Amino acid sequence: MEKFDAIVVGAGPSGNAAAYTLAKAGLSVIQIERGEYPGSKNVQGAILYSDALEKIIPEFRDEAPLERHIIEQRMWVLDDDSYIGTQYRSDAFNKAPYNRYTILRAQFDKWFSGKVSQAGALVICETTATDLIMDGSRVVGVRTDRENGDLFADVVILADGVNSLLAKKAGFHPELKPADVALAVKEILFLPQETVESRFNVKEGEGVVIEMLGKITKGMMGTGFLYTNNESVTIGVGCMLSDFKKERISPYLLLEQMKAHPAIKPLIEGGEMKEYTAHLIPEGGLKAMPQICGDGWMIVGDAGMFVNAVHREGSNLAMTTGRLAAETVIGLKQAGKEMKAPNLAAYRGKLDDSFVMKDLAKYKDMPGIFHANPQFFTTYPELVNQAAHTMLTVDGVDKKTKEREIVRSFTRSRSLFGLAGDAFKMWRAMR
Amino acid sequence: MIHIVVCIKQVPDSAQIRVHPVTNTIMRQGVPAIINPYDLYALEEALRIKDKLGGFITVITMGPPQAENALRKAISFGADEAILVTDRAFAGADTLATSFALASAIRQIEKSMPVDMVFCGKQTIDGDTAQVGPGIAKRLDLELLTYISSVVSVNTDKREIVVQRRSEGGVQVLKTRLPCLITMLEGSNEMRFATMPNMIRAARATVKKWDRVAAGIEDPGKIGLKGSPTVVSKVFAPTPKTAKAEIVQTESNEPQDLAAALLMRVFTRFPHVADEVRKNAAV
Amino acid sequence: MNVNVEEKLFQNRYRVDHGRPHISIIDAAVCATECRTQQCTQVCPANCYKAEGNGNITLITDGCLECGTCRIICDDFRNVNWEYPRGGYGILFKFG
Amino acid sequence: MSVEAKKPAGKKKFELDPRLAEYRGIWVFIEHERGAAHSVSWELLGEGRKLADKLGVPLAGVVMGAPGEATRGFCLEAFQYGADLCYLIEDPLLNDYRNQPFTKGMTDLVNAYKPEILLLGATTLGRDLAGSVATTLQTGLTADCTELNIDPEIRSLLATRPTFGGSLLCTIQTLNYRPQMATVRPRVMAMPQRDAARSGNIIEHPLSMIETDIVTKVLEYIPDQNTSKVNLAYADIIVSGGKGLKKPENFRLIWDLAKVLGAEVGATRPVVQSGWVEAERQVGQTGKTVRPKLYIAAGISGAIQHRVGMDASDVIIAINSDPNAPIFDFATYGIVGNAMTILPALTEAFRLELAGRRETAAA
Repeated sequence: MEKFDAIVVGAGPSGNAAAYTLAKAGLSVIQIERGEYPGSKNVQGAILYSDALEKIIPEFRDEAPLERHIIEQRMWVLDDDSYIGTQYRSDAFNKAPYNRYTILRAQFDKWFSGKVSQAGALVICETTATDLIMDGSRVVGVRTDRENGDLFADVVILADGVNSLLAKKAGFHPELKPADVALAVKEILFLPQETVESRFNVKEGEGVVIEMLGKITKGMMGTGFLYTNNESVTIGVGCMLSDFKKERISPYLLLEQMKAHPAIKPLIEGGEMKEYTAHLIPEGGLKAMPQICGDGWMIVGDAGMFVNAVHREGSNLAMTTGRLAAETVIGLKQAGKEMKAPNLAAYRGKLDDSFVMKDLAKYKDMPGIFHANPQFFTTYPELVNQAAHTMLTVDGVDKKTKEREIVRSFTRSRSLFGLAGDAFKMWRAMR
Repeated sequence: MIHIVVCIKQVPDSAQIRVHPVTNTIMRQGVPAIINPYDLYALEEALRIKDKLGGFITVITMGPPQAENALRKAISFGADEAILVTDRAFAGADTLATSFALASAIRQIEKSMPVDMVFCGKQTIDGDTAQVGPGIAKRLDLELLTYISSVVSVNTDKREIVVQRRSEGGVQVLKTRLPCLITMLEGSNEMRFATMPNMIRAARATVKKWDRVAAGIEDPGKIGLKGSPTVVSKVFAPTPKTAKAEIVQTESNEPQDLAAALLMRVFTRFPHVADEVRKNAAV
Repeated sequence: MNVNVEEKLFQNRYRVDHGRPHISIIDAAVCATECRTQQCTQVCPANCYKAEGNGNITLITDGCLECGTCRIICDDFRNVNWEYPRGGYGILFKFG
Repeated sequence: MSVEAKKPAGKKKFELDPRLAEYRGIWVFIEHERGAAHSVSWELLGEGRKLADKLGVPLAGVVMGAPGEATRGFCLEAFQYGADLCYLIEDPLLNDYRNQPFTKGMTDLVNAYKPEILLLGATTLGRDLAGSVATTLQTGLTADCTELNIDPEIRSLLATRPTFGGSLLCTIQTLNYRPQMATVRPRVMAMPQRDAARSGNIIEHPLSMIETDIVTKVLEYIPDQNTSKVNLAYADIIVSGGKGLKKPENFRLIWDLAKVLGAEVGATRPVVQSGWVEAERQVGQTGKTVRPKLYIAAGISGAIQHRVGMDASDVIIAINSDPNAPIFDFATYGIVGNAMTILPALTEAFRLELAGRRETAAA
């Protein structure tokens, strides 16, 4: 069997970014994808962040399948049948080159993979990588589920997604814990293009994104989302797997109840459901991050827990880690250096210099804080909604009394000391 | 050395086509293209003959440029060469025009290597007409063997073949001479799981592209819409069956009475079912 | 509110690898006798794990969405053998 | 015969090419095997009668077979099912079905007597023959039609058939080619009343072919009854069981009923998965698709994944203890009750009915 400069396992954003960058630099690359074609096994909300892709394929806007560029972001805090929220819409977002897009991953990944093949990489689909091939402690190749399917290369880039089976089997990191990941379920609902545009008050190509938290997660730590695509909307909800395990709530029931919420139901009315998907999202942040490289191997994307959950950013970290890993390999190749751990560690340096490690470091305590403080997902949403309701109901009660009532509702449920503690924790976690 | 040509077609995965229940419009979003499932049984049978007797397999399809993916997949299973017959003039072809085009292409293939057998799928899941196979056989004067459930034996010296053919009440065992055209019955074999060397060979293979002229077709009147006697005048969604079940009840609601009442209603309202039950039970 | 997850899964596109389920319960007795919570029967987004009422759990992987939830939440007994399906089999997302 | 005529552009008034006007009359191919005619031929005569009356032309049966009483008997039966006349080719070469002689016989008849419409059953035999005849005559053929009609204005056949796996229907016309050919699946058209008084004349025609002309030989015929293979796809009666039967032992009740009815046994995915029956018996999206005359479903909820495999059955009887089980939304008849008690009662009822009938027949 011939030997390659690099094997990339997986054709999601991180795998494609790595394979494309390597192939562009003239290295011999083979990429293994278990789906029928790249994208048929990949799930995401899905928002594309242009800056990460611009650094890989600057002219992507001319040919990539993009749904809508986002001009409005809504943040909702939901009670049982109400919500209070903020909204940011800017005409600046309506000026090309657009910053964020909604995409459909099955079509987008297939397009990206086409670029990877054009760049000269060998893309082999419908093939599942089952094990890493080791020579002592060094990774020398990948075993696949095909007859004489052992592949060998100087370096193996693991882009096989959140479950990261290969790294686990090789003992590079332990099994994920329920508190490290969130389980999200979502549906895509098809509506005529004009209906999407009239319901969200946008013109052709313009998109709206709604992020939600509160009662829709029934006390579990999690969020919901609603994204507008060209002629469909995607609606989903995700919570920490540890909470799902404890509460034993069925995710599809959670989704169905969310779709029935009075604020959401009219936005998706008459939509034709064409796909129901589920996916795990790395939420552990910096503290759950495994070893990211070793002799003959590197980890990129979700497999390395490279997700900034607080800002719901995943695909940009994936593409950036894929690119940086590839650039590290190219540097070593040109310098004639071995793909050994000490040399590959340069990858960590590149990550530290980039927004990837900076953001992950900034929010490293956030998962812990939210875990310990479910009130951010139950009590506060309720208090904030009721406060708004009290203030906005004109019933002859004087405003001073109303204010006192609102303050008492907060102190009664969280006590003065609790409120101060919560504020301090949020401040420290955001610092 | 036996030379087998296998005709395949790239079709939309029709199981994914949905009709919008309210607007009754055809929803095509997210319907991927696949190799016509019936053709995989034909390709697998050809590959098994090649495994046993040694041979060369040319796989051919008529379709748009993206049909190249279907041919690459056929190579990954073990086909040796792939030819994509693609030309705007073929658009709108019905089965008669399609069999004309494929037959001429196969005649071109014969110029470089004589063809012993042609394999086709029983039908396509988008057309379901099962006429392209017979059409090619007639034009190339090949023995036509349709609904074949198994190829029993192939004798290249005597140029004879024995097959089993599915008929309504049983199976015919037929013997005939090469060259012949075979359409395979679904479920007669199971497509192999390609080896890695073949997957890599397929990814690197070049697929020959023939336009109308290269496929040996001079008269454009014979292909595409012009060469097609049949014309589709309307496409529409079937009216959904909404009648709910007639619940059988008797005053006693005892099992024996319910069973008797049910049997009476079925036998009176559906005499052909009653005949079938009596005919079957008498055996 | 009860939800018919089968109607949802029917909209998805699958290529079932007949006779080769990619996930299996390692020791059925552990589910029946030791595991009290049986959270897999509630949390699996495709409802592949069904409680038979007598403590036993049956697993049908045809509708599996390959998310990995069952492997991770069965952390008390580690009783799930979880692999990806053969290449090209299992769930095939049309939109993703 | 095909005539080069310019394609009718859009809604422009279409006139049939005069040279094709001499093609008159509707033909139905009478298919038979092992001495028995296939019922689809009679269904097509019923449908053909309606079309012939709309066009005001004769309806003819086409019979090809080995010389003898049986072959002629098919002509007489054809008259009783509505044919005005029969074209008959009797020749020893036509004893077993082989494509070459049957195609030659049919094309010779068409070129000699020029029908405007030729209908065949969409059986393995009918589709094999229709494909090669249509190619030989260079005319249009629409397969697996579910509805046939006539556009009176231009006298053309409107053939409607499923497309894209049945989720859609399309209507197809063969404008400037004759004959207009179509195949129809068994049990789609209604079976006409048989009128023993009807008769008609037979027009004989030679095959003019010798055995050495024919390359393919029939070595042997293996009827289905002799093979032990599970044959759900071709079964006329199926009794299926689901998890509602609770225990594998209760599946015996399904086998008991099936034996009395001479039916095949089917099952749902969960039952096959639990190992109560073998995988070949699974009916549904990931199993077999069946179109029996009678489908009895006991303890089956009727999930969509099962429904798509069996809802084309003529008559569906559903037995389920849950009154709002989805299967009651599309079954023909339903009994809300415990399958474990209803099934034995049904088995007994059918046994009495069949035993009773056999006595009167015997008496």
